[in-house]
Amino acid sequence: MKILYFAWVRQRIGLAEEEVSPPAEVRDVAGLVAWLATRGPGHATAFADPRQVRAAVNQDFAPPDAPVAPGDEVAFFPPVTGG
Amino acid sequence: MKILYFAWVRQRIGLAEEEVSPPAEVRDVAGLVAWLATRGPGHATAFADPRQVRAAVNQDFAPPDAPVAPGDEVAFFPPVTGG
Amino acid sequence: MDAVTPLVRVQEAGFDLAAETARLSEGRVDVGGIASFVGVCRGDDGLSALVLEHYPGMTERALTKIAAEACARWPLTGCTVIHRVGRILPGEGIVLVLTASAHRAAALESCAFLIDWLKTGAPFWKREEFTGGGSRWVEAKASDDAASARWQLGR
Amino acid sequence: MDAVTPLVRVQEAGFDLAAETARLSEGRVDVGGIASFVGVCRGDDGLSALVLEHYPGMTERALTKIAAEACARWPLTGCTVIHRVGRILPGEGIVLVLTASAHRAAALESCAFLIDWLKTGAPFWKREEFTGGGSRWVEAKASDDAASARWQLGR
Repeated sequence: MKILYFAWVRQRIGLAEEEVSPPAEVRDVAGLVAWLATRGPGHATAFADPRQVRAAVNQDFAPPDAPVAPGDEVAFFPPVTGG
Repeated sequence: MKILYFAWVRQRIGLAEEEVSPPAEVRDVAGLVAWLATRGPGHATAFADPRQVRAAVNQDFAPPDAPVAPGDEVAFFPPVTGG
Repeated sequence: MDAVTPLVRVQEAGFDLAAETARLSEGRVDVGGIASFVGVCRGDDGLSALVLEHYPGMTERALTKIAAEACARWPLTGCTVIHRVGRILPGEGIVLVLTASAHRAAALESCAFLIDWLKTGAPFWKREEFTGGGSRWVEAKASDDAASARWQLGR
Repeated sequence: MDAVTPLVRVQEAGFDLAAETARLSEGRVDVGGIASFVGVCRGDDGLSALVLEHYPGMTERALTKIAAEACARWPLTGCTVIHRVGRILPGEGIVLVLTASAHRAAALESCAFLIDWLKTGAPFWKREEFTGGGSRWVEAKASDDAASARWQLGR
């Protein structure tokens, strides 16, 4: 599973992307967040308040209960501020 | 009193402007229209249907009962079509 | 915020959208958005040119008044209205409205307000000329004319 | 009316408003109005630059989708969305939305629709850099964030 980070989520984690293989019990975005938060202090900081983080699965915005599976591209980022 | 004509009102009358001295009983725009319509066949044609004509007195849009007086600039024209 | 002096022009020449837009943002750091509308001369139905007539004096006054009203209603940092007169060919611009503000909604709303008003409240008249010869005065749309029907001189 | 293919670009370079506007009207006679909005980088409060980040792939997809939706909702003859990324200085344009139609209302409404959506639905993130040094990520406005709150990952 390919994970992408943007903006301050990227800065706190210290990575723009990483390949991960979460355990089988990680089935949705919320589960993935909980698992990623355990990977290190940067990850823990980035996901400390999940209300501040948004996700996309395969380049579509995704709610916490959106399913994730091996091979997916999952991105985490703050609320958007373009335009 | 200076009278200006625009667009098809000007074309029908055959004049862009004229100086007129209406009689004292012409006190408002409607009265001026009725009097102008008697000045010739072009005038009569232009004012044949007053609902199609708009007026301005001293460069402000004016309704039929707007007063007119010697020295005023009065203009007649079709509904505007700019923009 | 300093009072804004709108730029209003009635002219035969074409206008330069890029130059007019730059004028509203150059040398200042308080502009967050610039909305514009360019009315373009269509060429469908065999139209070969539009000829625009105006009421010199009244037209400039009316444009200046409505531009000042836009500046009073919205927090604009700049406002430009340029309306052409004379002969205009298909594809050419007829009218340009530009509004600048710190905030996008003010710029967008005031731009729409100004162009809507120009259709119903500014003394301009359009005549259409056709490729086959002949011409006719454009009639006010029922929707636009409703706004000016209170001024009609007979019932 | 032929189907319209919107022009969507995400780029570091600046954009040319006049050239993009000309592209929507040149060689055709069915365009009656072109509305545009340029979002400009403000420089107040000591801001020295904006740095814009995006999600390559998703951003272009999202912009293309919303531009196509605008073309479906309104009878547009053309639609252009250009959003810059990277470092942008005060006074420079950030985003350009252009919509062309035979009718002014369609152009004005679709332009406002697109720029409103860009604020809430497009994956871009702004970081502010200040003249005194230091920088901070721009936070979503409460009003804009409300539109995306349904996506938040915790309660």
